[in-house]
Amino acid sequence: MSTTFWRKDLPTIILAFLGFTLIAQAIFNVKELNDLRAWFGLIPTVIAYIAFGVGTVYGVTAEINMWKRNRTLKQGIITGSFFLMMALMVVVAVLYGGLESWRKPEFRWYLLNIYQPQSQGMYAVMFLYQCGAVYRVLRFRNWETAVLIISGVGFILSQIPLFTAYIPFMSAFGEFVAKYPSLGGTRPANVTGAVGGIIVALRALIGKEQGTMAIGGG
Amino acid sequence: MDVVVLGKLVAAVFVLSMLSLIFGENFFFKWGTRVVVGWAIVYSAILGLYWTDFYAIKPILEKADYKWLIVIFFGLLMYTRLSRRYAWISKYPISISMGIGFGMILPTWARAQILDQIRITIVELFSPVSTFDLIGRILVLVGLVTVITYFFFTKEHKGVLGSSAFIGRLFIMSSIAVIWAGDYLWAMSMLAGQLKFLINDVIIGIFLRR
Amino acid sequence: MGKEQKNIWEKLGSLDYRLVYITFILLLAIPVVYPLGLPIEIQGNVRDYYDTIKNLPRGSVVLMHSFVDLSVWADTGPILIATWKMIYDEVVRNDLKIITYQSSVDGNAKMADLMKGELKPSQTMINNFGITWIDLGYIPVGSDATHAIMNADFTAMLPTIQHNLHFGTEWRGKPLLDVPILKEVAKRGGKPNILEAHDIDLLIIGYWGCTYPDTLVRQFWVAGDPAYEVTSVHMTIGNCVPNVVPYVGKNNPVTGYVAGSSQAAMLEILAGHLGEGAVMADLANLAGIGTVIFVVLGNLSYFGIKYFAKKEED
Amino acid sequence: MIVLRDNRLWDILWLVLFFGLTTYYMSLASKGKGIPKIRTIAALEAIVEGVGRAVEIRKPVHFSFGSGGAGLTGEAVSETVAGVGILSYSASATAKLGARLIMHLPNQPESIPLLEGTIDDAYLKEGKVGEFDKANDLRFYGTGMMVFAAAASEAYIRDGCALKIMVGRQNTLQYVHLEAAKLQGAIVVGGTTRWTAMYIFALTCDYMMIGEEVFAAGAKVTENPYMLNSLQVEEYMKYFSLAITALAILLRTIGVDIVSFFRM
Repeated sequence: MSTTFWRKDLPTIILAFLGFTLIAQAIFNVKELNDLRAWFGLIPTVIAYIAFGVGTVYGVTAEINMWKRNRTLKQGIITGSFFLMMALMVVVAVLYGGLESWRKPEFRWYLLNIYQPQSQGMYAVMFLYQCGAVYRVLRFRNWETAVLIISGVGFILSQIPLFTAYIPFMSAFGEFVAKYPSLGGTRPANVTGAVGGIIVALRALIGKEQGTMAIGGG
Repeated sequence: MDVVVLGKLVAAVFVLSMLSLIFGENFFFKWGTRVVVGWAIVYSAILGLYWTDFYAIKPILEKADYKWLIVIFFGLLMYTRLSRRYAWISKYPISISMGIGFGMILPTWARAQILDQIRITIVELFSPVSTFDLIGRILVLVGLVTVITYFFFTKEHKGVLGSSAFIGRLFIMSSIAVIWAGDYLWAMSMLAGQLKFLINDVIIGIFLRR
Repeated sequence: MGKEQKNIWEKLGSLDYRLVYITFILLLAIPVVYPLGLPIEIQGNVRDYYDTIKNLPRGSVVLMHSFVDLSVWADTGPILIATWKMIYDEVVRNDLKIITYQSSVDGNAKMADLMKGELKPSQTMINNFGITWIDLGYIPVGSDATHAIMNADFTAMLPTIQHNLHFGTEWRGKPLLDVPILKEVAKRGGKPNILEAHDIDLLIIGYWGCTYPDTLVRQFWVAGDPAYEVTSVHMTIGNCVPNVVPYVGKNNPVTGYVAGSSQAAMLEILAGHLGEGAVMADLANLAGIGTVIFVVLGNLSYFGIKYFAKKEED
Repeated sequence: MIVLRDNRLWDILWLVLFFGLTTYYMSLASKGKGIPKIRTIAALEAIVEGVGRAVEIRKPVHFSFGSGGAGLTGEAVSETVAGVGILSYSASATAKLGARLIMHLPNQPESIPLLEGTIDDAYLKEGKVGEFDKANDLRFYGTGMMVFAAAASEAYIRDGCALKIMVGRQNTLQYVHLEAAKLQGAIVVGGTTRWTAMYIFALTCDYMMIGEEVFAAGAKVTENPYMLNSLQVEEYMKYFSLAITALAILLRTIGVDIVSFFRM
């Protein structure tokens, strides 16, 4: 067998085989196929969970290299805190329940007081950045931006008590925009999105999709 | 100082660290980010191990369900990526995932995302509750048709197709605008929630009453 | 940069972004300290959400996803709490059967906290835990594949109950069909003695990933043999509205939805339990004014440069 | 015993029709026939320009799939695959012109081999094996969408950013780091078919790919006759959808039950 067979053809065959099996299951009601589907459904999830370590390796090496490139006090504090945090988490995990540790209150303390505030802080930044964009982007340059401003700002105001209480048509306008013109854009976007996706899937099952071909390495 | 108060102070530090991004480059933001990245990497590792154990290892040990050994084997092949020489082997688990991914979605895709959209548009078109509603529903149909014409790639947008695609773009903009507006309101609640936390819980709750 | 002199219109259009940011922080902070308390108008979709739950036939089975994602709790928490309070009333009034689950790790933990505090059930409900209602705990569902498995047979996705609540009667770790309510529900429609989507009358589900409505409709409405056609009402965030709306209607997959904390305030008013939603709706008022001001400023600058700046040059 | 499921007529029709058409067009492609002209997609030209600019101002090119944009299940697979096409195109450009590429890996470890392999292949094709510095420039940030957004923003501040490309199935939270790249003075290029997240590109991008354009772009960059020919089938599918719409309106007008028509 040639290297191309092992590196390109066989994986493509496996891909197509699994795909067609599941298509058959969706069309025909066969007990064996139904059982197989229940198992198949979990396989990508489990593979994804097992593969966590690949990410861990890249995450850690990138941090070490940041320190190697930039050996300053500030970077030292950052890299030090990074590994201190990891070490703390590992200690907590080992002390409190091992694999079950993420359910434990000790672990949840980190979730509630570090991860959650960090995320929410970023959402707050996102809002402020959007305010900047409101000021920069929303100008009546042409028909398209005009529609963007009228629908967008109109909908925002229709959700705020101050405006709905004192401008009589505000609430109705917001409902109108979401219900008709916006829907007129969302539905076909769903349709065409599916069209594009289906074609990729068909190409992949036939074995002509270039995007699934990457192998890399030696 | 008890654990709850300490937690609130730590939380405040991280909120402020992230908010400091709006003032541009600063050490406080870089530090906060990398600390949380460290946390997130360990967290994903623990969850990865836990669910591997839950779905694959436990069935083998407790129910002698040996088919999971195959899955674990293919999952482990992912790690060949770390070696330059054997990196190509990692294509196998990827192909399995993609094959299952395509197979699961393909049979029902057209029905749920294409036919159902068309069906609901037409059913609604013929069952308006008022004249105003009817006009709105005709508008949706116009949007459906014109936006699809915007996505024709093999023809230049000129003449009738040009005008239709232009109208389609207006519908696209309206749709994007409403999504953005919803997100804007949502992000606004998030900032409001943080300000509430910082003012009520931290400044008033901890610093002023102690 | 320093060489060219900016005219007033250009200056108006190129304010430092930090000024914009600080203005908005102030506008949102003021109502935190001094609440405004403006009246709230109830919108159609929230009324439909309320009516769907209110008008269920007596004894209906509701699958309730206790949607918690701590990172968006400020916006979605009020909806979940308002819905649960409404559900408590309906269990008493209309004898509903509630099966709840969480699809996130933080949700699992948060529900336990809520059930001890803000959402503490009545003593009757605590006694009936496992008989008229049950918390299945954390189920890692969300994708098409996982929903497909769960909807065909809950036990395939979740062999044993995983909840975190402690009400005396301990169901955690027991097989699903050992629990009286689940055993009873499994006997209903579709295949007997298999707990599946056919057994469910209404799905109350939350999410903030906006492609989820597509997944739900595919898996709870289109899929199944015969099709499940489980009606659902959704707890979501504002920007998912355009994704839900295509499916909304009287005989459609989705009969109502509540989006964001400002709409949670409306549900609170309908259900008669005022709470956090009303407070959050109040906070948005001044920021709304700020939004209008900055859009106007940007456009003044744009049209000023277009029509007046050129004349000055001449 | 093999039993056909109920209500599967449309699904079967759709699959058979378009499998047939795709296979037909593939066979045409192998003879070099029927290859359609694709209208210009500005974003693709902007990528090459942006890489050129990155070399001039000596700042890196950042590529990302967002925090969770490279899934291998559900509808995400197709978009991941299309995004991989654009990644391959961008990596070829950076390899050819000698710009530094920083890849922000999504929080889905299962797709890392695919993305890394694509970059490897692109550099191999340009004869620049080993010039992509994996130890430095493959970044992984663990779970959490906002962790990703913060960490990517931090990378633009730390390393600078001349061009930011983002494809894949995004969530709207990735807005933060697109805007952060914009504030760093980068050219921002991107697009998604996840319609909810489309606005983040509309607000920040200099060049964006709207919805289905991502799929077309992913096929166009390969310049592979098979990929291009399948775009023709894509057009037919859209014509078909329009035809069904017209037919359904007609049927409903003469009083046919549309609901059961679509349930077949």
